[in-house]
Amino acid sequence: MIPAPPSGPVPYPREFALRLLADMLRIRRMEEKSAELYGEGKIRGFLHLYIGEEAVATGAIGALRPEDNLVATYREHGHALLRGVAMNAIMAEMYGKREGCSRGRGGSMHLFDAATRFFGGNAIVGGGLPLAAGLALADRMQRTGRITACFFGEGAVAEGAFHESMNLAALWRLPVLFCCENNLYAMGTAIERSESQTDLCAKAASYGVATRRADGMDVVAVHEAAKEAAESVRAGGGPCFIEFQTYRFRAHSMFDPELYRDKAEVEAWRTRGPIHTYSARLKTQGLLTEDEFQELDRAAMEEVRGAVAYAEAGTLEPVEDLARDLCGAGA
Amino acid sequence: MIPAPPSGPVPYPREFALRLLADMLRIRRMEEKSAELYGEGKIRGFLHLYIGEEAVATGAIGALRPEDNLVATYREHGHALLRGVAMNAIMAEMYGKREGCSRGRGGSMHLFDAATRFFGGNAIVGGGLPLAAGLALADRMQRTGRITACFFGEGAVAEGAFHESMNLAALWRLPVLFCCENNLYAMGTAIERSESQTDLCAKAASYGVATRRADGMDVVAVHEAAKEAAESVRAGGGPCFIEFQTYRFRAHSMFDPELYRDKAEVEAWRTRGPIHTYSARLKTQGLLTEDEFQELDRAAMEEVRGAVAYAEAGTLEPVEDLARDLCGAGA
Amino acid sequence: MRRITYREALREALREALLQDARVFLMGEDVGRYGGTYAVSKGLLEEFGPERVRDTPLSELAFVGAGIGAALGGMRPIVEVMTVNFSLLALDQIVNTAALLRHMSGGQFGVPLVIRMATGAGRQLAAQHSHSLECWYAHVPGIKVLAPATVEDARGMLAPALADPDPVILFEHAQLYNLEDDLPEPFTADIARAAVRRRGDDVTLIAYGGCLSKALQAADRLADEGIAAEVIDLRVLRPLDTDTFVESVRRTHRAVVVDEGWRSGSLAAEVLARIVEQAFYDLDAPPARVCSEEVPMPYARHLEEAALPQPAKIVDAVRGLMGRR
Amino acid sequence: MRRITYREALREALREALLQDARVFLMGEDVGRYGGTYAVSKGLLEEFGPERVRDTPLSELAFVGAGIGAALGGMRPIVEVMTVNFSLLALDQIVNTAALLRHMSGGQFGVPLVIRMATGAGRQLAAQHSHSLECWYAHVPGIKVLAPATVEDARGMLAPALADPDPVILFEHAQLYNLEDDLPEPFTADIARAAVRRRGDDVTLIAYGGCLSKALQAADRLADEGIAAEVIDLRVLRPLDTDTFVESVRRTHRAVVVDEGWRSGSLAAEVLARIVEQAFYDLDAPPARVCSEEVPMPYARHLEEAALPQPAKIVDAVRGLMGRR
Ligand SMILES: Cc1ncc(C[n+]2csc(CCOP(=O)(O)OP(=O)(O)O)c2C)c(N)n1
Ligand SMILES: Cc1ncc(C[n+]2csc(CCOP(=O)(O)OP(=O)(O)O)c2C)c(N)n1
Ligand SMILES: [Mg+2]
Ligand SMILES: [Mg+2]
Repeated sequence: MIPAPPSGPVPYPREFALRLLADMLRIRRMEEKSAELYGEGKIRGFLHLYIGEEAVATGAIGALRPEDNLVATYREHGHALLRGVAMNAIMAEMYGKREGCSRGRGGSMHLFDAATRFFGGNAIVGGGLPLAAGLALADRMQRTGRITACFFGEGAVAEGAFHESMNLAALWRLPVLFCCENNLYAMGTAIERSESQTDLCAKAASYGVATRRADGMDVVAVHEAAKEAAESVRAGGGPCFIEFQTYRFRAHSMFDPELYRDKAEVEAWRTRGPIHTYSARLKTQGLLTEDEFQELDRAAMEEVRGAVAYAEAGTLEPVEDLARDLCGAGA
Repeated sequence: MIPAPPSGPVPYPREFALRLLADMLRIRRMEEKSAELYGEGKIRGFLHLYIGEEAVATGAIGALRPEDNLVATYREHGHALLRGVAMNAIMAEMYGKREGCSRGRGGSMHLFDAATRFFGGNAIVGGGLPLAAGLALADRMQRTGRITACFFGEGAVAEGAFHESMNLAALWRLPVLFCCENNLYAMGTAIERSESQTDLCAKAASYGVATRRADGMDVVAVHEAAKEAAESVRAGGGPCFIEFQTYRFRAHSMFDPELYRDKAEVEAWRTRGPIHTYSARLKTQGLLTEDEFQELDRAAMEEVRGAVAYAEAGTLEPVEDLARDLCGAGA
Repeated sequence: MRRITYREALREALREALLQDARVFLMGEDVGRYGGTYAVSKGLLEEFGPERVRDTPLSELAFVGAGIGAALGGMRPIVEVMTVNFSLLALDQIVNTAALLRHMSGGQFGVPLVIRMATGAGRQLAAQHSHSLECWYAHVPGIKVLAPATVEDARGMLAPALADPDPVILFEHAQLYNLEDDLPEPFTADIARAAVRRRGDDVTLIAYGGCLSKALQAADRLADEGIAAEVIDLRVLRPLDTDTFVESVRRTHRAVVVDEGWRSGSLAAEVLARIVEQAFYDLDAPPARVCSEEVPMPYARHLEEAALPQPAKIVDAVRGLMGRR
Repeated sequence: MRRITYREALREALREALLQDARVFLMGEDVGRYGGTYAVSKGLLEEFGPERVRDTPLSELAFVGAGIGAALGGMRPIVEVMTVNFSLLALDQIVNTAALLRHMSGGQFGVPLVIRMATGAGRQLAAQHSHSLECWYAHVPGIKVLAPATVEDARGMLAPALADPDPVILFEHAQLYNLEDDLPEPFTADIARAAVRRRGDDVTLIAYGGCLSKALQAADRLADEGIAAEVIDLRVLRPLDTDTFVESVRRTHRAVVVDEGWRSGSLAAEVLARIVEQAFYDLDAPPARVCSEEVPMPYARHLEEAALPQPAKIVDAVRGLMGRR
């Protein structure tokens, strides 16, 4: 059964409370536009939308420090954006332009940014987990005080990479924050048909890892859980696993006919939408007026318009540079 | 802390009780001889001895039916023998002779026997688990009533193959009896340094699998646990995981200098030796006299002598047949 | 004679196999409810049920291994690994168990398993989703490797693959699923020989999978220049049908091998080596290779096109051999 | 000039790296307490402690991936995968992450990682423990592949490998660990060029890793027959130093490539292809290959010997090229 929509007071100062809303709107508008551009053939390849799940990246990344590491999946537009990658660079990347955050080499699934320690965009399910353990190992050995946040879907939990990485992280008490985005489906496979144990926290706990569960449609719940977890990881308490219960409003990718779930289920989940439920709460609390909401939304759309213009004006990597960056300098 | 040696009454009719002892002796004598032959260069490659762990294969395989499947590791001489593979064929295999159970192609790590549904002999740690799940799937789909016993060491639990196979078996309720031989070390790596959670039953339980733990040095405890587990698996209760707590008296392989554990620990465990503690119990119970013990031991050594003679007299596969059996008939 | 797509041909073959042999079942990620990532198995779950059209968790190593075990247990599994890119996670089971088992067990245990996977680039899916690693599989004794490049082979190769007593790997190039063509009746169901797709006496173009159409396009352009190219479709990548292409090269005295794999260590290298070993004295010029550039596949369309073999590159290679540049 | 074993040379190189650079650490199964499966890292745990000589669980995929992550995080990890046979479990991380990352990220993220693994057959370890899959790794853009075949290279290759900004894979042939030889001072530390191990003008023998000594033995026997064989040690399997062997073949007009890998799709095929592409008109005879027979490696000694390249087979191949049989 689908839980009631998120509700209750928002325990944050107005500025921060509105920033969370603004960030969710920025992701939403950016992706709605991306889908449109995909239809026009401006964006190609695979495009995995995060629409419906914005509260997870927004609340969780808000709990990180600038020096922390972030490892994401192929559904990472929102994570990149909130990590600080310019929307211009993200859009240019999806256009395959040289001004993109991966020089047009990666596209939607492979956004990267060294400046913000955004380690990408990994299109192999579960592929980011060992990487995260390694980044955390480097930080432990170098005593940097950094933590590594690793995002992955519930489908990745069945992969051997999850098992081996959880054990390594727990065994070596590595500073990793495992953020599992449980949107109930892996492509068309419902979690009941992929996990013998659908209580993912119970699963994670079997590695001796601290676990938490949060309503992934409630940016407040997400942020609180991530903040506490991040603190304990940073304090040296070893890795932490958080299950964010969320839902994907759109198809898995632009190729997905969505034969595996019925519209009613999707509609029911939409009533728990992270943006409208949150803005409603802010309004009842008197922290937000409709005009202010429209203002934030306009700003988001403005940013998207700018990003599209930037991407359109972007240039193509010359074909002669195809092999550029295959090897590092001095190799 | 090392538990007290196995003790207490043996709840079996004399004939069966003595057969368990005889079987442990057969494995022990066969392997002692193998080690000797390795020293003489008659057996080559890797040789992993089961000495000290005989109670596990003896008690567990005794709980299987002839039609069941067995999947083992590279430490499988005892499993093959008790499954019904002739000692002659095992010894000839280790000699690399054509009369060996794998025509001399496999050697110590790759004993196979179709007649007894002994699926081998796998030298990739964890490699047998997916295979076992598949055999069980075939039995489920064909309603054969068979179960598949899969043996592996505690070191394999860290492998992704363990995780993925446990989940598949549990999700599809496959008739697999997972027999984990926890001898505390994976080569030189103690379980504390390879598992964040050293309670292997807790780990297995996280897949929603029924679990049991048994003293692997006590053939009675092993047999009882295996019997009950096998029944529940056969009854359709889904897979079962048993942790057999045991200890390897010899080096990991003939190349192992054993730098990682001290003699004292080994000596302490020897006091829990499966053969002498069990025969002592049988004697106090009046089920066995010293003469009878000597008789069983002589018989075991006799069988070994015969096997060595058979292997010595064995023939070599002609080099022209190198590619024989690469492809099946009609391929 | 019916006009169907490569996708439909594959589906018909799967359906036929499921209908004809109760031991056959299809297993893989999203083959059921989702309808197959490339919609190949669409409708089969509804017709055959979840036991025989079995969705698996994301566990490539285990479900491929389970396919091996099921084959040992008397079934005839068809395992779909979605794409070759993810098959790297299952390689241990394929190489260390499936391929070795029969020989290693002295002939006692065979693995009658069919593994299907999509392969190749061309849809801007970038570096992790565009591999062509057929050559790796074709290197391993104990398995057969097939590359259906036509609607007819998509329809005809599955049955003999299932009848084979050993593991067979079927590579379906992702660019071919929408290919539409006439399906002859009866269609060939051969998994032993290469096929001559076009006759010619001036040069032999050797290709497979997604590159066959590129070789044929190149042959058309060459014809305009008065160069008659013979086009050979390898079809079977292991064991290679060497006779067919060597016989052709003996006649044309020139060869260009086209392969979407990275050049170094490509299957094209093996084909080239065999030509030289067996037809050296018949060659008028060194055989040439047209392969993918040795870079991870880039996302941007113009870069991806530049990285892949193209008809123009094949034409240039041929001109080079004919001393026309 | 000191006489040491290949194993000692590797250990000295590891020790030097650990002493000179605090970012360097060694990680793998049983590299610490056990002393290394082949005793290469024996004593290093005691000297550098468990943080820098780190035993891992049996989790090839994760600890190789962790090595990649640690390299991204500023360390200089040396990951030991014990043997190439088990590296199949880690291939996804090596190919889909380590090799692709720099290019795929537009040059932002490099992976300065060294992966060591034992390779090859010859000790009757049978099918699952005797692979030679160097050619698979040598096929992948974005990584370097080294095959030290001498004590000097065992000593000298690690430092430049660690200095390299990209992933480097070091293949140590299991038969070489006990090889003893003089270590020149200073020793070469090059990871770019092939090496001519013996001069000759009649035929070029090209080998690497465990096959180098077999090629040299063959050259000795050929000398008795009045055939002067040049022996080239590839040393670097990716990128191949083509110039060195092509230059030699241009002079000798004949080549035999020796490779422990299975023949079809072997690295030898690539070498042969390059010879033909670049020196076709200098060849007096088709280049030949001496590889492993295409079967899983059998346990029985006589069968294993029959399956592997041997000096006698190399001599025969050369005789064939010289028209002497
Ligand atoms: C190893 C691997 N197997 C299969 C795929 C194909 N695939 C891409 S996304 C996906 C579903 C993943 O689901 P989940 O982990 O829940 O993440 P979500 O897409 O729901 O965010 C699959 C099967 C892949 N990319 N990698
Ligand atoms: C995938 C893989 N990695 C590493 C090895 C090398 N190896 C062989 S046995 C072994 C230890 C296995 O320990 P465990 O599973 O506890 O079984 P035990 O030997 O103790 O019976 C290792 C690391 C291997 N054979 N396969
Ligand atoms: Mg999901
Ligand atoms: Mg053990």
